Amino acid sequence: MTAMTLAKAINSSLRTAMESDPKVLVMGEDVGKLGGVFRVTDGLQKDFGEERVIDTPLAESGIVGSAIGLALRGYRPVVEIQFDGFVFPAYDQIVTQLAKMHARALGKVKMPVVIRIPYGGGIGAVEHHSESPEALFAHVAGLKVISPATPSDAYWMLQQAIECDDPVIFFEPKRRYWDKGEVDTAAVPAPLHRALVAREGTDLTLAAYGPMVKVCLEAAKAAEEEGRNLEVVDLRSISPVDFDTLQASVEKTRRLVVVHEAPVFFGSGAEIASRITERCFYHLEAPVLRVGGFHSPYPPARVEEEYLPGLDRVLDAVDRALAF
Amino acid sequence: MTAMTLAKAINSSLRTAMESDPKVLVMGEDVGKLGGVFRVTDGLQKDFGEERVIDTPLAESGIVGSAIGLALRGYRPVVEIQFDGFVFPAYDQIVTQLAKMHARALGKVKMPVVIRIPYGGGIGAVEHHSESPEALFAHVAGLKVISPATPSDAYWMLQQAIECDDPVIFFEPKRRYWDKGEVDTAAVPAPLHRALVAREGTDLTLAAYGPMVKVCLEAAKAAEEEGRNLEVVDLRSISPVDFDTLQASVEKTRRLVVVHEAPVFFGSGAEIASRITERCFYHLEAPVLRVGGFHSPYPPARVEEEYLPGLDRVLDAVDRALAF
Amino acid sequence: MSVKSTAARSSRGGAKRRGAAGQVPELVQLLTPEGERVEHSEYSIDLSPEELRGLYRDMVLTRRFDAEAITLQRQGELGLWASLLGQEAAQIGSGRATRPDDYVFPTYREHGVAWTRGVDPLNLLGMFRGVNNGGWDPNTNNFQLYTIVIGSQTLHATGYAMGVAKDGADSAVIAYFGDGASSQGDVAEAFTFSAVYNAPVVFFCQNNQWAISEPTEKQTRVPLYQRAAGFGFPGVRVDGNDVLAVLAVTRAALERARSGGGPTLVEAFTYRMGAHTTSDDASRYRLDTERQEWEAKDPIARLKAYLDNEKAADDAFYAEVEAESDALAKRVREGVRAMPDPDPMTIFDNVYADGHALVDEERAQFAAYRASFADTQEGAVR
Amino acid sequence: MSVKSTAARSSRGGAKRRGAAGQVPELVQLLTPEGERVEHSEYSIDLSPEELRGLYRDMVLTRRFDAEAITLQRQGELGLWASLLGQEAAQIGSGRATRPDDYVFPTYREHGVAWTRGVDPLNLLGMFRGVNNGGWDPNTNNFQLYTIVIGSQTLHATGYAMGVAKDGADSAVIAYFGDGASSQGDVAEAFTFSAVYNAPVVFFCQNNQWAISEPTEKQTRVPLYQRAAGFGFPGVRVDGNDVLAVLAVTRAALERARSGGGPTLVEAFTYRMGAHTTSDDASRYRLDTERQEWEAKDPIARLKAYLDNEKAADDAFYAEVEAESDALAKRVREGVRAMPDPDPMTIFDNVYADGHALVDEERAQFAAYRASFADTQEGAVR
Ligand SMILES: Cc1ncc(C[n+]2csc(CCOP(=O)(O)OP(=O)(O)O)c2C)c(N)n1
Ligand SMILES: Cc1ncc(C[n+]2csc(CCOP(=O)(O)OP(=O)(O)O)c2C)c(N)n1
Ligand SMILES: [Mg+2]
Ligand SMILES: [Mg+2]
Repeated sequence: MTAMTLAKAINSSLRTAMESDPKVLVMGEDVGKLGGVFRVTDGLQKDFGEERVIDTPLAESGIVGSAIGLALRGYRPVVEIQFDGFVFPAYDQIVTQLAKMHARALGKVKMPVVIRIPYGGGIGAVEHHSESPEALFAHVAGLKVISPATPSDAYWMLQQAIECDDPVIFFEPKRRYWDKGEVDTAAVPAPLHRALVAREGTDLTLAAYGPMVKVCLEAAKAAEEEGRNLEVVDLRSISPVDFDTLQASVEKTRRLVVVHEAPVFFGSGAEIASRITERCFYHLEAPVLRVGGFHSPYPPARVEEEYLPGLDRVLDAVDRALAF
Repeated sequence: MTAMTLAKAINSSLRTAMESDPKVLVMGEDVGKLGGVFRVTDGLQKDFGEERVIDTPLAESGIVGSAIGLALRGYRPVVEIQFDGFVFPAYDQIVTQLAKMHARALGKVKMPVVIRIPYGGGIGAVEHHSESPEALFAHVAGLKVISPATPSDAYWMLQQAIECDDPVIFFEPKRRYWDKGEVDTAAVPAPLHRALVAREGTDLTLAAYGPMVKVCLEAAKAAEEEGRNLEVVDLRSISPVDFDTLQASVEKTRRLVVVHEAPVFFGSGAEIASRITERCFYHLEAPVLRVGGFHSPYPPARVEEEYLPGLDRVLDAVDRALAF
Repeated sequence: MSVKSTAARSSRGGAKRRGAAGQVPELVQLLTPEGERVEHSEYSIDLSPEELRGLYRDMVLTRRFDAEAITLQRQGELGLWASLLGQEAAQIGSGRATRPDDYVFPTYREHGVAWTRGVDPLNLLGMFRGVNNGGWDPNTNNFQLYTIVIGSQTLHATGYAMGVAKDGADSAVIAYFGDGASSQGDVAEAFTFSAVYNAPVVFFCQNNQWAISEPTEKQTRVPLYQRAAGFGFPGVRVDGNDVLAVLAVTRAALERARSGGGPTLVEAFTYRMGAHTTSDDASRYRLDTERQEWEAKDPIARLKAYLDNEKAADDAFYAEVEAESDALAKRVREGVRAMPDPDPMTIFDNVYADGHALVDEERAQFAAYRASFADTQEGAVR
Repeated sequence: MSVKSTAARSSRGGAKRRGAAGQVPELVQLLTPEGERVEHSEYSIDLSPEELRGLYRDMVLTRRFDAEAITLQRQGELGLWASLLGQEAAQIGSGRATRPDDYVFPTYREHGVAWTRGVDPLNLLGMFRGVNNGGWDPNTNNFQLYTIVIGSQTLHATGYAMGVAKDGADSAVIAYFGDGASSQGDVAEAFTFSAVYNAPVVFFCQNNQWAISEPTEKQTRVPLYQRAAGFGFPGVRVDGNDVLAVLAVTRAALERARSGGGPTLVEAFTYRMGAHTTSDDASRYRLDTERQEWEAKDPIARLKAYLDNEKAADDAFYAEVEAESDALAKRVREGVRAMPDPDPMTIFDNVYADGHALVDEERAQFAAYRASFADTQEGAVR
């Protein structure tokens, strides 16, 4: 057990993966000497060399497209996209090629490519640096989409993503990069796509992933002071969603609020609400409520705290759900 | 009133728009002499010249990116993407530029760009020619997303989209291109984003848009023979969705099935189900059920009839909803 | 071919018979349209009669296969076909320049290249019939699946070549694309990546003068091979209807790649004799006279003239190739007709290599749904 | 500057003082780093002392503004700043070459160009402060908003230029981008579109040697200006620290565009003297010696040396510019501090021009939600 930041956990995880499998490559803009703009790949090029930690030209489609080629050659590229808003030039390669290659080849080729994307807001950045585009990937068959909330999950889920023979979009909650947590690098991790009950409760379930898990835990704590006992489910995986775990929770609590930073409209909450409503129709005492971003571009930094779902907005939804 | 095919209605609509506003341009691959691979722009270059009906290089990002520049210069480009699966190279320009320019400029510039995309399956095509990516656009603020189901709506909604000062993604149900219907070019059209009750009923509401409206109407007819009276709502608009009209219908019928070709997971049905459940929680006697594509790449043509939601799968969902 | 038409074409950067004195001709040619051997200052080739006959056989069989596929499409056995008619020399010449350990990234029209790699022609038809999206194992013949989204495969080829270099292997990679594809950003990014990493890849552009209805002028105002220099690697234009020149130029480019010289762009100047695909009607946008002019440059007729001049082939050989063609066509025809539709449940196969809970759930639901029809008369009627 | 360092740089395609006899030097220069006027066979310029002083003033004010912005960032008034230090000549020279009716498409570092267009420097700070995503009306000064997604704006510029041509106007368009941006597919597509439509656009690449931590070698292995030829239009490399040469070359390129000559690529060979942005730590990836070498080529010192040699400016002038700089810095400082945070309800403004039901609904809900805090003590505490 070592306490480390989430960024450091990812760094260690990459290091472990590169040590144990010579086919693992790290590639992206500024991942070499600089160690990435968040220093997540710090020191890797120094230790593994330029052939395995590759500073690429400034072209995201090129990065993902060449990673696909490297995967065809037997490599396992871990691609870094510098910020959420810069994944879109690579979107075509991800959606039409990476996601579909295995099926197109009737299973004859595998696409073990991990795309790491620091995502979400709350760091006071300029436009395109604070977005949460996970729904745009979860809708696409052939991709797996995950997001860790803690250093331990960051470490282990990345290990598992790299070992996975499918393309994995690995969303890193960038505003949690500097949060510390215990990481047991000798543990037996939970299955990659398993949701975990981060806090047990009886009155209502809060479901979240990535950066919003912490907010939900804080909300649960605040609610406790008001005598409300909230359960928090850390979904961890967005494609697939572990609906079994969530269903069990909702059957117990009978109420669900889903929280994410991404805009609510066509967001993850919609899928989760629909499916849980279908599975738990007779259990639910309130409609599944969703808390998330508005249908607007991510706003300038000086209003992002109002835009982002925080304690108050989560508790407001809890109140509304409990009022049914 | 004239009877014409849906393709011809779009052709007429483009012609009308170009005649009444010299700033309207048509651009895309093969839209000139060929008239597009579906002949939707047939004859337009002959009559309006190469300066207004522009055969572009084979580069979708370039097409949309230069359309943005043309819009900044005061033009109103109507862009054709040849097939649904080829919009992704332009996705970055659409999501990060086209959708956000108006907000970025605090309203000082407008982006009256229409992107026409023939979409959906059922025409026996090869890979990438049968997809339904509408959810990937509806999630993005700044875009409007619509899809007509009839020649009349195709004619009028395109007129309205071209007149609109916002970017509009205009999804054309390609397998309905050859279906005929009456078009009254002198009518007063319904508002662009208004849902219409295509068939009145009392027992359950079927909601759909684009190619699936016809399937739903057929399903309603088939159900009638079994003594079930289904209402069919043609949503017409996917962003925004006219939830008021749909809510009124569901409050009456108390049951809703949403049908689309796109994969169910993270599809339009999820948003519609969540919101209608929230709005009509005490009215619903069954969870909102969804019928759509599976979480798989669009399959080869020889199995697409099994993949696509047809009469049987819609009626199966109706049965399930009524069994609650 | 009239000299006039060649001149007209060359005004838009096209074929020139010979460069000005002292200059390297823009278009590498080793065999004139009349079947005469000419020399080139940079590229040479010396093939045995047997090798020459082999190229002829490849081209004839490829053309026959292609024609059969068009027929099968007309008969409803295929949903679509993209004919390579006219591009046999570009494909056979370049394909025969590859070694088994090289890796090929095609578009959707490389039936001739597939032939040279040993891919069973029947395999190519699955996608066009609509029974799969690419029905072969790319690693069996180092021939990747057909790629429909224009330009994408050039990046895959580049990445693969980067991997070859990392492995210290001396193989090369070749990426096929069209004149239209040259406009895609992905192709430019492939040029950038391959140059920066000095990847052993050959970009083989079949400039067949058309991207569906758009002539090459809609993609570029200078000859395409010149694109390469600005990315820091050589570009060369070869007469794409001259199988010897294509073979020589591609061999040199692949050899350069293998020996650490990095990427090369080869532009094979050729012509799409047919429509874009069986869905297309070329008469809407081009004159048949253009096609007729190119007929005079036919790649197969050209090599046959040379074989005959050289007395490198006799009637028995031609008869044998003809018989082989008939047999191939028959095999293809019968094979396609026997190709079964996929089981609908395969929709859920291979979406993921390591499984996905939602796919499992949907598979089970769909199986139950389908099973429900087995016992109800009513369901079957709907 | 040591001659040695220049030579070292030129080995990667960099600055050369003079080409070999009879050849056009690769780098257009009209003013040596020491402030001597030199002639160039293709580009010339003849400015009045007043015009020269104007350029000097522009550069000094721009640099001062930039320095003030860095300070304001350190003080927490800005969230981020992208300094143009070292690129003043590239920006002022090119910006001053534009006419009011021309249209400019910047990236995020074109503070000097904005200055030449008459954009209030305060406007540039809104985005970096985090109060907006671009706070000016692009049509007021024909200066588009800063664009952060690398390369995108080159296509907007191309489209705009296509529109200019359609209108029959004789204006030109200029698109700024960096050495890193040259790798983006969008930039290549902009080259293709502008060439095919012969659009009146100048692509102005500030090659400041770095894209964050990556040197230009990670983007290209040949000089960037050479990229243009393969798309069918001219490319030229200019000494980006020589304001006269930049002005002359950009003027010629814009004039060419206006008179139907189509696109030109100008590569301004310059240097990013600071870190990428205030968030960056350049010491992690580059040696300070490199920076020091470039200091000897400083654009402002160079022009000052020339002004002094020519006796085109006196102490009074310098004092006046200094005073103006102080006033500008003060105005900017005070202006930024007074810049209010936006009302949170503006999140819902301008998402659409013609309205959107969902935005209206969310606006109303959010307003009600916020109002609920006004009266409950409990809520405010949370
Ligand atoms: C990204 C993308 N856009 C559009 C298409 C539709 N399309 C298929 S083939 C084609 C023309 C290709 O021309 P070229 O690259 O010259 O190849 P050719 O067909 O002539 O061999 C087009 C536009 C596509 N497949 N992919
Ligand atoms: C599409 C995209 N990818 C990545 C980034 C992150 N990023 C911002 S600036 C930059 C480097 C740009 O280098 P260059 O084009 O040389 O311009 P410079 O900053 O040197 O002026 C990068 C990678 C971005 N803004 N957009
Ligand atoms: Mg072509
Ligand atoms: Mg730079």
